[in-house]
Amino acid sequence: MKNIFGLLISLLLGVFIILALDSSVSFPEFGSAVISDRVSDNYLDEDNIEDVGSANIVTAIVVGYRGFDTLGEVTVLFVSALGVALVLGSSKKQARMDLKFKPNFMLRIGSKVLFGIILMTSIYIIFHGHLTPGGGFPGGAIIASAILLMYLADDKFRSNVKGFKILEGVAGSLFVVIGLLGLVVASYFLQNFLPVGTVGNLLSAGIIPIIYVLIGLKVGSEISGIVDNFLTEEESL
Amino acid sequence: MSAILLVAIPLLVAFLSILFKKISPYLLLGVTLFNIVLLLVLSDGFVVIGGFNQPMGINLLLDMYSRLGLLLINVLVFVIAILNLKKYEKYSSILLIAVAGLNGLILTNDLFNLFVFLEISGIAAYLITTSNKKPVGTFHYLVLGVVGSSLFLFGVIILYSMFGTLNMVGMIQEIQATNNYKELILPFILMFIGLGVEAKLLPFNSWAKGVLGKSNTLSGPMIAGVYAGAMGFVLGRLITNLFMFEGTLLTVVIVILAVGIVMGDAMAFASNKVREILLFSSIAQASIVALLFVNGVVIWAVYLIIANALSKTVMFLVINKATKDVGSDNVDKLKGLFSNNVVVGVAFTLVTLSVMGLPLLVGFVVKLNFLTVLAANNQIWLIAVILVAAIVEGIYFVRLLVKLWYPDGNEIDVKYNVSFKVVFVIIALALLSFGTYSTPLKELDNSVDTVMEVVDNG
Amino acid sequence: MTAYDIISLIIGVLLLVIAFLAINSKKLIRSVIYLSALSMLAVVSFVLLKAPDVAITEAVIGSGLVTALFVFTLLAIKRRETR
Amino acid sequence: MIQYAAIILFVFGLYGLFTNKNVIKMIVSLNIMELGLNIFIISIGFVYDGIAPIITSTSGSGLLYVDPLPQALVLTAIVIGVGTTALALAVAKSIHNKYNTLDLGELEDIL
Repeated sequence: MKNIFGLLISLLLGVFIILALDSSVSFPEFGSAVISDRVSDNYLDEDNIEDVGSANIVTAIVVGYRGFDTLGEVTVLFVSALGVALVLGSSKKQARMDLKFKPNFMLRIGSKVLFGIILMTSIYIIFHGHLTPGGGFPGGAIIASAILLMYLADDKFRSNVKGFKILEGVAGSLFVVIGLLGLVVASYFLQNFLPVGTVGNLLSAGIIPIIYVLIGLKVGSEISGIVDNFLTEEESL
Repeated sequence: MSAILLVAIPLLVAFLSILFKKISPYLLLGVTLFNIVLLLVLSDGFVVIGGFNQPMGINLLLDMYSRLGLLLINVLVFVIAILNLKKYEKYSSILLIAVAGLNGLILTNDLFNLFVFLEISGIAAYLITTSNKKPVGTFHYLVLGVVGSSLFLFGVIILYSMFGTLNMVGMIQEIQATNNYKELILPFILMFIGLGVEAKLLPFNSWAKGVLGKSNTLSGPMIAGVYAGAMGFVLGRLITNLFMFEGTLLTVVIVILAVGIVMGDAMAFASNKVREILLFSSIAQASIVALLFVNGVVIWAVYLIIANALSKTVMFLVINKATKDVGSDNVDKLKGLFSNNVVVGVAFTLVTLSVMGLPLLVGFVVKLNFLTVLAANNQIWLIAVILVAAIVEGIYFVRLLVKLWYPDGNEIDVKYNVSFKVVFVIIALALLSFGTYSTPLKELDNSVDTVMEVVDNG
Repeated sequence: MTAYDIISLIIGVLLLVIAFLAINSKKLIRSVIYLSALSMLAVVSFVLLKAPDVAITEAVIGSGLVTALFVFTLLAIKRRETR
Repeated sequence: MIQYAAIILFVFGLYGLFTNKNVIKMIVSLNIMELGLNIFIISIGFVYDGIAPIITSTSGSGLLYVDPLPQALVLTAIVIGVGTTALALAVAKSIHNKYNTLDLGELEDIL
C-alpha cells in the first residue's frame, strides 16, 4: 500500500516536472534545440576547430575547453578509490576472496590471450580519442575490465596494487603539471602550448592526446584498484 | 601568480601524497599555509583557464567575497590539521582534496564546474565522516548528498537548455534579458534544494544527526565548521546573484527557512546530548544565514557565517575531545568539565555567548545589524521568529554552560593539549575583537557584489 | 510517426518497465541484473540521441564494471552470511 | 519521447530511494536516478536530423550537428557516478560487516 502511494506521488512529481518544462517558452521542445543560440555554436565553428585541432568535438570540449572539469572528475575518481581502500582495507594483510570455483587450464590460458587483445583495444581507443568516439575514460575502463578478467579467470591472481598506486599518483600529478606548464610556458592554466597540426591526423591537437593518455592510465589504475579492493578481504578470516 | 594555484597545488600535492605517505600530514599543513599566503598577495579579478574566454571556457572569480571565504576555509583546515596531526594521518590526502574542492567551489564562476566541485568536496566529506566508524550515518549522508547534487545538476541543465550557457555571469545577463520569472521557478527550486542538502537546510538535513551526533575531533569541526562555512558562501553567491526569488516562491522559501530555524532550536532545546545540541543549533544558524541572503542582507550574512564557522569549530573540538575521554556526550556525564580546565572553559563560554549574541561579542553586532535591516524592510514576523528562536537558544545554551561549569559531585578527567588551548584562546579573542572593532568589514560592504557589477558593465 | 519515433517509444517504455522491476524485485541479485539491463538500454538510447562517446563510456562503465562491483559486494555479503 | 522517459526514470529513482530500506536497493535506485538524469542531459542537445559531433573527411560545411556540450557533461557525470557508487558499495559492505544486516529498517532498532 505504501509502495503504491509512493509510486503515485513520484509519478505526480514527474508529470509536474514534464508539464512545467512543456509550458515553458524558453525550454526547447525535444529534438528542436537551436544550437546556434548556445555556447556550443562556438565549439562547432570551423576556425575554432582548426585552433583546437581535435576532430571529435566532444573530446575538444572534455579535454580542451572544459579541461578543468575533467581534472575535477579525475579527482573524484581518485578520492573515491582512496576512500574504497580506506573503508574496505585495514592494516592487516589482504588476501584474495575465495570465489569457490577452480579455473581449468583452458580458461587461464585463453583469458591471458584475451587480456592482450582487450589491452590492445583499449590502447587504440585511448590514442584515437581525438579522432573517433572513445578516449581516456572508456579506454581506461577497458584496461580495468581486462584486469577484471584476469581476476575472474584465475583465483590466485593478484595484480600489483602498489604499482597501480604509483601509476595513479604519477599520472594525476603529470596532468596537473601539464596544466601548470601551460600557465608558465603560455599564459593560462591547461593552455595548449604544443602545435596543433592538421585536424584528423593521429599526431594532432597538441596536448589533448597526451592528457587523454594520462587520463586513461589514471582511470584504468584507479578502477583496477577498486576492483582489487572489492575482491580481497582480510587474511585472518 | 594566479588564483588557479589555490586549486591546482592542493590537487598536485594530493596526487603526490599517496606516493609519500609518511610526510602527507606535513604536506597538508604546507599547502594550507601556502594558500593563506597566496590569498594575501593575489589581486582580484577573473582567471581564465585554458585560454578560452567566457562563455567558451571555464573561468574563476576572485573578489573580496570569495577571498574571505577562502581565507576562512584554509585557516580552519590548517588549525584542524595541526590538532589532528598524529591521530588521523590516513586522512591527510582526503583533507587535501577537500581543500581543493572547497576552494574551487567558492572560486568557480561556471555552474557545471560548481557541480563537479560539489561532488569532489562531497565525496571528501563522506570519507571524513568514515572516521566516526558509524557506517550507517555515512551512508545516509552519502545518499542524500548524491540526491542533492543530482537535483542541482538537473536545475543547471534546465537553465542551460533555456539560455545556452553555463557561465554564471553570462547566465545572469541572459536571464535579465529574457525577464520571464515564471519559467525559472523549477530550475531554481531544484538547485536550491540541491545545495540545501550540504548546507543543512530543510528538508534534506536528516543526515546531520547521524554524522555530527557521532563526530570526533576531525569530522565534527570539519563538517560543522569548514563545510558549513564554505556552503554558506556558495549559497550566498547563488542566492544574491542568480536566484530570483519573487512572489509566491519567495514566501515559500522564507517559510521553509523560518521553519528550519524554529525546528533546529526546538530540537536542540529538547536534547540532552551535547553534540546534538550543537548540531541542531548549527542547523538553525544555517537557516538564519540563508534567510539573510534571501532578504539581501549580504554583509551581515557573511559576518554571521564567519562567526559561526569559528565558534562551531571550537565548540565541536572541545566537546568531541571531552566525549572521547569520558565515553559519553550526555550533558549529565560531562558535568564540571570546565572546573578543571578553566582556560578552555572561558574560551568555550565566550564562544557560546557569541553564538547567542550577547553584547561585546561578534554575534551581538551581527544580530543587532541584521535585525535593524529587517526592520527597515518591514519583515516584522520574521524578526519575531528570529527573536523567539534566540530566546530558546539562550535558554538551552545557558543551561548547558551551567552544567558544564558546576561539577555537582561528578568527577571527570579530561586533559587538553597546549595546542588545543592556544587555538581556543586565539579564536575566542578573534570573536571578541571582531565584536568590538568592526570597521574593516564596513569596507567589505562595497565590494561584495562584484558579480552584479560585472553583469551590469560587461 | 516515423520509425525513429517508434523505436524511441519502445526504448522509453522498456526503460521504465525495467526500472520498475529493478526497484521492486525481491531478490537483490535480480535487482542488480535489471540495473545492468537498464544501463544497456541507456546505451541504446544514447546511440539514438547521436552520442557515440557517451554510449561507449556507458557500455563499458555502466553495464560492465558497475555491475561487477555490485556482484562482488553481494558475493562477499553472501559468504559472510553462510559462515 | 525519450526525454519524458528520462524524467520519469529520475523520479523512479527517487521513489526507489525513499521506499526501499535495503542498502543495496538504495544504491541501485541512486544509479537509476543518475541514468535518468544522464539521458535527460543528452536529450536536451538532440536535434532531429543532426549528426554526431565528429568531423570526418566526408563532412563538408553546413551540416547539422547535435549539441556536443551536453555529451561532454554526461561523460563527466558518468565517471562521477561510478566513483560514488563504488564508495557507496564499500560503505554498504562495512555496514554489513558491523551489523550483519543490510536492512536500515532493522538497524533503527539497534541504533
